[in-house]
Amino acid sequence: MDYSQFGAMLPELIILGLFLVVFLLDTFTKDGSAKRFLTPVTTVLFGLAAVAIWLIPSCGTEVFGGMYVDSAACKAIKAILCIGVFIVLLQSSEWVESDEVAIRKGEFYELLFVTLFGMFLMISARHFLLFVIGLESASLPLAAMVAFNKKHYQSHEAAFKYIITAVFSSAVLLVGLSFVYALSGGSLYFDDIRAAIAGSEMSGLLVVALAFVIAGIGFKLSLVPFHLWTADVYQGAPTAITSYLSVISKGSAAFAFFVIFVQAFGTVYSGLWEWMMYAVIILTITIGNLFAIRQKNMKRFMAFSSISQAGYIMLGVMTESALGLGSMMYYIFVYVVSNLAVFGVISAIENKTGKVGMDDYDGLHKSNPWLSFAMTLAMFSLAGIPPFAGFFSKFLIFTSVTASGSMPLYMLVLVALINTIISLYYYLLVVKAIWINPGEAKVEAFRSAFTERLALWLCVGGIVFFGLVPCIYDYCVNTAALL
Amino acid sequence: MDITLPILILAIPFLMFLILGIGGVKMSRKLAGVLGILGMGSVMTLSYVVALTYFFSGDAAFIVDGVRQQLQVFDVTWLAFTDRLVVNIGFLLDPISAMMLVVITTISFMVHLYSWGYMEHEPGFQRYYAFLSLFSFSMLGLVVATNIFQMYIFWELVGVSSYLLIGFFYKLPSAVSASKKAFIVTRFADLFMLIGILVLSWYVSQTPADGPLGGASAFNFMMLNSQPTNVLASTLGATFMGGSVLTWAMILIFVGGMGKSAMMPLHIWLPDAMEGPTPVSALIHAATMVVAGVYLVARFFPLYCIVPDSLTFITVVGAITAFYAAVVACAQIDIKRVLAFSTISQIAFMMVSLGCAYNEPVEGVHYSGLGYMASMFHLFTHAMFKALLFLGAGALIHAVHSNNYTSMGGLRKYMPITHWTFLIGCLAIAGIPPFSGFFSKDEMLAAMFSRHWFWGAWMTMVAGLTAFYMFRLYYLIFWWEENPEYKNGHKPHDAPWQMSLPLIILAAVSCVAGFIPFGELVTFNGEPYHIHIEAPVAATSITVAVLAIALATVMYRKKNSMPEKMKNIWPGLWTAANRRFYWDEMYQWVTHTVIFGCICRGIAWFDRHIIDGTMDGLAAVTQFCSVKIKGMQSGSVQTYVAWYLLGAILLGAITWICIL
Amino acid sequence: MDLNIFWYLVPSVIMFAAGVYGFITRKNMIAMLISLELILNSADLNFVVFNRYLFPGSMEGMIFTLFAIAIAAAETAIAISIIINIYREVGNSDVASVKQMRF
Amino acid sequence: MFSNILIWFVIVPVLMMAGLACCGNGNMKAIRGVMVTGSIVLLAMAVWLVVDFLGLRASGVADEMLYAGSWMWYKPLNIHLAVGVDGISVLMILLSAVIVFAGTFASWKINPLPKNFFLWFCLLSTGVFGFFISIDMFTMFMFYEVALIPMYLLIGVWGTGRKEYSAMKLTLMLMGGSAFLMLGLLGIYWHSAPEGGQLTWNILEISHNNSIDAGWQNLLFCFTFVGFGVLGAMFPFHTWSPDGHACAPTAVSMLHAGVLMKLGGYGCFRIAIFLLPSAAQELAWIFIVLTGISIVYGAFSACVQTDLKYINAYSSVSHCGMVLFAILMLNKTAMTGGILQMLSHGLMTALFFALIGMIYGRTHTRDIRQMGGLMKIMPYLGVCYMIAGFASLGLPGLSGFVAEMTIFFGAFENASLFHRVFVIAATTSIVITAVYILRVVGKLILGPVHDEHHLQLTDASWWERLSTVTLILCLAGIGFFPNWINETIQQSFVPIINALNLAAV
Repeated sequence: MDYSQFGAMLPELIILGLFLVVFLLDTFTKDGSAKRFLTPVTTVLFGLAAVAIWLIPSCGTEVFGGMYVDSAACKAIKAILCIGVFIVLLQSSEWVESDEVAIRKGEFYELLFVTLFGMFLMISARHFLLFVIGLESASLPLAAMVAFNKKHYQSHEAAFKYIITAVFSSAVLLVGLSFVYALSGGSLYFDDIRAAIAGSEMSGLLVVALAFVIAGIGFKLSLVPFHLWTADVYQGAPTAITSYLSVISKGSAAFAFFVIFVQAFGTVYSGLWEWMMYAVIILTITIGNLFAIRQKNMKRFMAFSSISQAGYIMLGVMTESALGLGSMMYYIFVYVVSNLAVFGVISAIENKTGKVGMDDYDGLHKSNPWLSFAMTLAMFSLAGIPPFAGFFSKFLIFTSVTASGSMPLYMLVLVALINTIISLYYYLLVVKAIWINPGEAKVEAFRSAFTERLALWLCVGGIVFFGLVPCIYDYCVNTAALL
Repeated sequence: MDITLPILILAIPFLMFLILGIGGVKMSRKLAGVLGILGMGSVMTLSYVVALTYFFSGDAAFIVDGVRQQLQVFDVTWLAFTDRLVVNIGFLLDPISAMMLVVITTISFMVHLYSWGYMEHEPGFQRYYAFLSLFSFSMLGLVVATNIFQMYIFWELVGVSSYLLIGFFYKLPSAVSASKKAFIVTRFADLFMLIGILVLSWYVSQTPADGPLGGASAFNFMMLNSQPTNVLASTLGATFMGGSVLTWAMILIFVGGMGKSAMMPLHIWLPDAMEGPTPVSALIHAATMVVAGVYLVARFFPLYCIVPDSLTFITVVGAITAFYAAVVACAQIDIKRVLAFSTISQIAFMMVSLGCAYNEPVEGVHYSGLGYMASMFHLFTHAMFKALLFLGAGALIHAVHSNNYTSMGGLRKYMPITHWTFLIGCLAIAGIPPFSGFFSKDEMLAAMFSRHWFWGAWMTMVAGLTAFYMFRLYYLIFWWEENPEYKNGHKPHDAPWQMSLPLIILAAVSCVAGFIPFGELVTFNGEPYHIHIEAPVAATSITVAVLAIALATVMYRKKNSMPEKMKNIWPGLWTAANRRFYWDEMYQWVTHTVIFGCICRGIAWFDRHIIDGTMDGLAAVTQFCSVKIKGMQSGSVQTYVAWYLLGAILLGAITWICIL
Repeated sequence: MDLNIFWYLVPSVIMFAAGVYGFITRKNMIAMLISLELILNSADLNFVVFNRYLFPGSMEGMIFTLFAIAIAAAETAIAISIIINIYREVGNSDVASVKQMRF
Repeated sequence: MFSNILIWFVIVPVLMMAGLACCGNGNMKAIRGVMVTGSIVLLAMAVWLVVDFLGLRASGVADEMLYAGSWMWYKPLNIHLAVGVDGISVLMILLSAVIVFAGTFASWKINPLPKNFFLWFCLLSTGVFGFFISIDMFTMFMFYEVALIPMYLLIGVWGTGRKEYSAMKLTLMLMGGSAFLMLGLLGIYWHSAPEGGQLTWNILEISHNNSIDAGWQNLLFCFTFVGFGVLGAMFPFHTWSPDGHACAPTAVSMLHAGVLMKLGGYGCFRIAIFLLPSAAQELAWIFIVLTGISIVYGAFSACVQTDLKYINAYSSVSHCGMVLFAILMLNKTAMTGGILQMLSHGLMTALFFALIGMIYGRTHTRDIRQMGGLMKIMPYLGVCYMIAGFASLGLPGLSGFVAEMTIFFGAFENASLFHRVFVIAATTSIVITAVYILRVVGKLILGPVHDEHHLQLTDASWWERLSTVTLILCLAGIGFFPNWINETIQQSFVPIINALNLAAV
């Protein structure tokens, strides 16, 4: 065996290395002494790692006989996710250092890095075995993370719902994969599956297989109707975990989804899984929006918002083109910074006051104008309002969907566009609470921690800057061509 | 002709308007009054110079072989809709516009002067003079218009100045609503005029640019009037509901004139317009603006002639209006209203006369110069004596502080100047020689008789009614029974010189104006027309007038019970006439109940509840759906999984069904 | 008797259906977990059977099954630990008691 | 890029925002300083642009768009930041600058949060200017939306009455319109070049390529026209307008009715008609019916309203309906009239809203039943209100008359009975307009003083006078000397008319 091929897995190795460093530090330092530095050291190290992942070139080689591919697009999405994780780390540092959690902070980082490692595998996998391993190592530790607030009942309820649904969905996925296996000609490589399906006749088994695979991965993406765990888990989990779940986990799954459905299932029986996704996307966007308009808890609200955002991300899958993948990656990037900006504000306020209700935001601008601005920009970006990045990401993804010129896709975009109106409504509800609702501020003025402010600045910078400056989009589209 | 004077004639009043309107707030009353009067005086002088030059200089530009010429002193592009539809602002000099310059500036100057006394104590004196200047500007612009669109522009401006002046006492609700009514009614009429212009100019503009009608803008009067047959030809024989399109266009344009000239059924605004200051009534609602309709028909007369149906329409409208207004005038109490209805009736006279200025074609000529000339003549004389009467009425109102003759009576002793001038006015309007009204009315009746005996007879009857109601008014004011209040305390007296002087001047003019050789000056085709009194017509009309005056004398000279008895013979008639045959009530019903109550409220309701309701409904439906589906998120993980599995299976099953 | 592939798939389907039924109807969290195992095992069975019957030349299905079993074990472990946590909080393992967050 | 003057119309408002961000929240002086300087600079630039533009045209420069510039933005989709102006855009920029200028003074005493107010105000103007300078559909659409969204906060925070409801309704309805619009733009882009050609967002290039087949044109025309029509307050998508305007603060109403609603009309001819000419000819009748209804319907609705702002909002529906109506007549004269009407309505409505704001600021009511005889109390405002009213009802000498007449004469060029009927229906609006304008003037400005308390109120202050005088001068300027504007606009319509003629063949 040629061990040099591990060199192509540099991102994973870096994360693994980080994991080891944290693990060793955590294990061999005593409470109260060197452990104090765990958080800053980890954050800084991860920052360096993220820079490294951005900078290292992708060599385009295959590992493990082609089960793992190190392509430009994979590296790009990993790099984008790394930014997100870095922001999450910054935002969570305050919470991690709180009395209740501080004692277990090493575990938090370890679990986080393991899941990230799993997601990276999932992104690069070109064989279902590696994919499943990645998927599971990305989702199982998350259950432990969701339950991290030991003293909060809601955290446990969320974790229970999460793990039970996760196991169920992986069971469904496995059943679906077993059917795929039956049709695959004995190999679970994506390329082989495509070749085998192309050569065989249309069968009911394939339909069921596809439906189950969509359901299995749709769970991670919280597509409707596989989304019902989302709201409860987002609400119950610690905010840092919620933000991690909502952006990183979702972003990686979306990319993997694209790879699987384009590479493994291709366009053999054109329209088969596309029609399924057509329905799922419409349901996702619409139902997510319909639920979101009633929510009063900010985290739960963001859960439904992220469900409908997932629908928009999935529009990229419908294109099955490099342009679409590039737009989708860009959308993920924008979604990461916008969503994290929102969670940054939510967690800052929650850490100081413990308030997460939308009512608690009434008159926020009077006490915390900067947080209010950040929140407003983030909401506008999520709603797709120019000149913020969200507008560009939406516009570009819609443009790439309509590229084929088929009327159903136009109609899909129309539905999505009409849904943006509903989504605008509920995003504006938050803006309204902050700026318009009368009365004195319910949250007193405070100055948040440096790390939180840094994270927010990064997010706001991303929101304002990376729409007007097209470099990220160019990067995404260029790399997407090399899947 | 040098363009300086014409430009100044238009520019001075406009500048006066700006100066008085913007700077008036900071000016003293005296300064504003002097400025206004001087301004108007200079415009009058300039106009006289222009008119006299035009009529009497004998310059080749104005008269060639005894035929008076039309000329555009200047004509500059203001707005070019298309290559053919170009709006110019210019100055057209021809007999009627020259005559109108004289009429407008004279009356306007008199009113300026008169107002100095009449309005002395009113707040907003400066504003008043500004508005008067604006009106004079608009009216002058209207009469010198070189094209129908310029006329329309100034037509609208005249309308708004009238609105501003009627509503001058803006704190009185009645003045405000009268001004509103005047504006809206005339605007309604202008709408038809606009449509008429649209139709006419469209057809003309469709002709080739190098064709006979291609020489000038499709709005141009001189071009249109010089070749009516080509204009008719340009419609390519198009018809609408049986009439030729040109007929319709001309009738529509005339409807605009009906509005301004208060012809039935658009007359309802004029009596109410008497809410304005009395000098304004004299200027606008007697002498100048209300004859704009007559002027319009005269201006477009060649085109009206080519489609005689439109002239018939004008005649019929005029005849009905004349009679109606005369009857109503017999039963009014407010002296200004009597004068207002008398104005309506007299303008209708002019209309009928114009309508009758058409004969069956004889050797290609199918107009009769008499009706046209007589109409213009009457316009001129009527302006003078009606202004006189209004100003006289103003002096009376100034003296007794009431508009109603019931609080007058026996005033001849207290106000001799007013009395005598008023009497001259009444004699003139009644058509008693040698006052001016006789001559012009006689010519008009002659023209009507020459068209058809019916029109002549009908209008002679109206002339009789005119004499009757005017003398009824005269006697009730100056004779009848003296108001006892004059004895104790408040003693009416003649007005100050600023007011009396115009009365005297106008009375003098009314006495002599009939001897102006009008036929030499103002005719349809520029050729002189020799006036001769047609003895039978003159005799009839004088007889009728004298009889009517005699009847009025019997009934109203001394206080007696005869009027009361007459009224009680047929009380319904008197009430109906007094209430103007319920036209106002009818309009009130249509506008308030039908248009406001049903249409406007209906639409507003529809908008709020149906259209807006749909939009709100969309939001409500979304909300409703949101609530309805919330059971999906029941909190029980088993339900979640059930949905999950159901979703997956349905997804597969439906796809399967679809592809099978 | 020569068993045809369907004789193996039928139990797999039954296991799947039983697992789903159990999962949805059991009140106890542990019972739900057991039902889940049934579903997972049905998938594993599928893999093995398909490998054995359809592609006897390769071992991918078998290996996949091994991994799947390991993953299932890990999942169960985490699930059990969370259930214990909940038991500590609410004093029972009734699934009906964890529906505080909803709508 | 920065040597192009047009870019500076976007940069200046952004700089103003930066300047405002540096001011303290309560520092009124600094805030006003930034706003006044900025708006004067914008106005000066706009005037210079008009003069220079006319100079260039006079010297024989015949390009469709002057000051054109194009910089690659999103390369994968060939999106450029492309700018350029023709006579129409130049005039619209001037209009916007005038209204921003007047709006600044009209909101001299805005309260609370003056800084934030002006921040959003500047963002709104950025969008407006950006829209008018763009000739790239993407940039245009982006600026369009930039201009829409600040409305939510501007109305929601600084508005009055049912402001939250109205702000939300306005935002959602306009966004609904832009959803359709966006779909239309996407369709145009993907058909913007013949098979194998380089697709483009550039309006001029799309028009030259002329490669959209008839079926797609029809679909896209409906999308784009409805999209822009919503902002143009076309029946039945107009109901955001009354509520929105009624609740908005003065300067926002001014800018929104004065400029933002013009974006709709501008977009309609610049994109829907210019790029989809054959569909425009085929489907214009549908929208002629709708806009024809708008004209009369808005006017009738205005007749029975009692809230001043509602009256003006419905009157805007009527007048903006006239704009779209004119544009749909598809001939040069009528379309020119449409642009004139945009300018005229922009100035006039801005004046109206400014005055209503000033009156409301004093009397604290907008219900005409609770006011009366204001001429006696505040003669300056009363006179201004009457002038605005006269402009609205089309008095010669003010801009409304010029615009309406150009529309009527242009619209009458279409000889079909269908067109004639609708033109005549549209002309009736001049009477109905007179009715509701005079009703308000008669009740509010004239007549006896209704409320004795009002007698203590003061007349306009210097900043209010400055704001109104600017607008009145512009109204009268167009009304007196319309022909240069008319010619400038007509010239700019040549490419569109050519495209229409080409499609007709």
